[in-house]
Amino acid sequence: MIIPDNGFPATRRLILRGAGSIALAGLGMISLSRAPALAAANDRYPEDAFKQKDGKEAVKLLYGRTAEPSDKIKLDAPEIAENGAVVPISVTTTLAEVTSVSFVVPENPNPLAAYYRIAPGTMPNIANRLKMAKTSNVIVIVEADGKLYSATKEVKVTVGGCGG
Amino acid sequence: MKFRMPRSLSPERVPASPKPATEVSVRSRIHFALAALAALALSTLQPAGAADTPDPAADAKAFRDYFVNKFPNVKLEDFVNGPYALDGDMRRQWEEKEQFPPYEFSLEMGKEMFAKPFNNGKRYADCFENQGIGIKQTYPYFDEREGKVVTLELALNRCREKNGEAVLSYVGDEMAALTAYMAFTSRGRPFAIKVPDDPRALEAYQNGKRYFYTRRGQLNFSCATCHVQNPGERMRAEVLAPALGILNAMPIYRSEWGGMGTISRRFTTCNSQIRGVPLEPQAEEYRDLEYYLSYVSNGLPIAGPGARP
Amino acid sequence: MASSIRVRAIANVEATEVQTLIQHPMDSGFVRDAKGEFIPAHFIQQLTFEHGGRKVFVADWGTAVSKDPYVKFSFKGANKGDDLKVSWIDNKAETDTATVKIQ
Amino acid sequence: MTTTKPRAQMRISISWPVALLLVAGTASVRAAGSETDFRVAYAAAEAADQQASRLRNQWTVTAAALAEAKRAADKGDFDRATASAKEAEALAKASIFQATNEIDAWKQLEIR
Repeated sequence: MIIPDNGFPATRRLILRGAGSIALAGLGMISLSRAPALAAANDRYPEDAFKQKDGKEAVKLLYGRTAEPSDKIKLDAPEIAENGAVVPISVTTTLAEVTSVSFVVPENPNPLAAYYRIAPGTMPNIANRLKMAKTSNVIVIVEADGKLYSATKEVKVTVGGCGG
Repeated sequence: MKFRMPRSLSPERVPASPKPATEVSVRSRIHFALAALAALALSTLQPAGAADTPDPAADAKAFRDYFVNKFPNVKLEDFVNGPYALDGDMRRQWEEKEQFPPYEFSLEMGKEMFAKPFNNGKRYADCFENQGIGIKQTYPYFDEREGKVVTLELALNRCREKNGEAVLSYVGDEMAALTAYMAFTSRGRPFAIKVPDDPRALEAYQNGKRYFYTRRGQLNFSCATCHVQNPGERMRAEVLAPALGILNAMPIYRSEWGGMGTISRRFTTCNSQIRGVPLEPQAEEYRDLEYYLSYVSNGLPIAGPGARP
Repeated sequence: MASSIRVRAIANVEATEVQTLIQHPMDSGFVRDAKGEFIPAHFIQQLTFEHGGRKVFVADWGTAVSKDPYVKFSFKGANKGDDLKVSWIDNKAETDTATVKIQ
Repeated sequence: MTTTKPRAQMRISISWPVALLLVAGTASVRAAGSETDFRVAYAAAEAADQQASRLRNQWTVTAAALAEAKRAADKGDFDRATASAKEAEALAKASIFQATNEIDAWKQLEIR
């Protein structure tokens, strides 16, 4: 099982591995725009964002803006993944008017893992299982009332999830 | 006194593909040296063990007492959950997965396979007591006519052969699915393995025990090195399962395999992990080992199919 | 062939909880096979849940979603006995659909 | 049960000869470069591995070293082929020693 490096230079890896707030600060300036995010406008699969090899670029492509940390998001992920191939990760939030939730694993070859569109009446409580190639932050981004919020947690991975 | 395995000694995961020989060669030298050093550092001379007449009932009691004393906070029936009985963080991940367990598809496949008639119109059910439902806790058993241990996997293939069907691979998905379904119908029933009053049965039991404690492979590990001396310890990311109840949740869906595996698959991969060449699946040694391990877990409930990292 | 989709949708007092497990390899394209060749990427890209003709939840997935993917969410406005339609499409344009009754 | 400490709680024990054999295997072997030397070394290694097989205790690394020896020989690199064959023999002999030693030694680990 060989995971190609996919152009993650060490410096960037160091940056991305930083604490959640630092990593997110790197995502760019907080936008005050309330315009609907790019991808949420329709049901088109955001292929470009999923193909990105850089977490912050993926978020930019997906939303056209960056997120700010919020304590109204509860991200639940293990301290140590029992196996990187199957890492249970879930999120709940008390933020109102949530329209999308996405999961980003910056250390994966393709950092954007999942993007969930939340219709009115659907609750922003999601559980899923993701692959993690190695120890990484997991960032959840919640789009609520036109703004982007995030929460971050580091998950240690000693048996990698063979890619993804 | 705890023996923590040096990282360098932790058994390799079985690679999906054979490594290039040069790499193996270099790595083997390195591991070799480390294994030797560790062995030197840890070596003590001890006199050989005591009485040789096997007493399965006494063994089972001592075996159970050992684990209960080692893990006083773990409920007896919880030992069948392996590492999840010992590690809270892992247990939460497992409980989350059990909400919709990854072995569902295999279990369903097993159920369909089990119900489907052979070409001659007979079914698996015709080969087993109680139509094969709720009987896993009695396998393996000692067949006094044959003088050998018969495991469920072996019995399933014999059933196929008897009905003119090709045998299944012991380490493949189909055998895993079949045994998963059969274990599922036995969930909650305590292991009820018997060692009949027959010197051959006692010998098979003793051979299984010997296999369990015998060190092998370049890493010089026995089954007991990991599962008696170091359960609960981390070896890389994995938390080693206690030997008590270790077969109760078989077959298992391992995330590492990305699928379901039989007892045969687990035994053979354990062997390669310690750099020993595995025996052929269902070799007499493995059958005896399964017999021994199941017997000493008598009374603990069947929990298969299980999920493991 | 049996459906690749397993759904448990249970109507509670405040919302309907939906859990889904799909049989799919979710090959990332980053893993090599026994011959050392990369196994081509093969993964579900979009998974859609519809209730009463309305899309209540759409999952867009990349290659980092685990094999035999699982997702859980909840939504309001459904009753026991209602239909819930679940469908997916992957990067090879293979699809599957299942309609289940909410319990 | 209360009087005797389970043996398995005791330190991992291994006899000195096994440890020494393990160390011996790491010594690099200076090989002469002839095909005859290789054939002799390879035959000895194979014989030892066969004996390990009869004892149901082959090591994966022995097989790997044998394969490596064969590959090097096919390329005409008999220095390397002989060295690998000798490594394979040392590994096979260590596995034989291990199996022989364990005929009694396993009892030390048993929970009683």
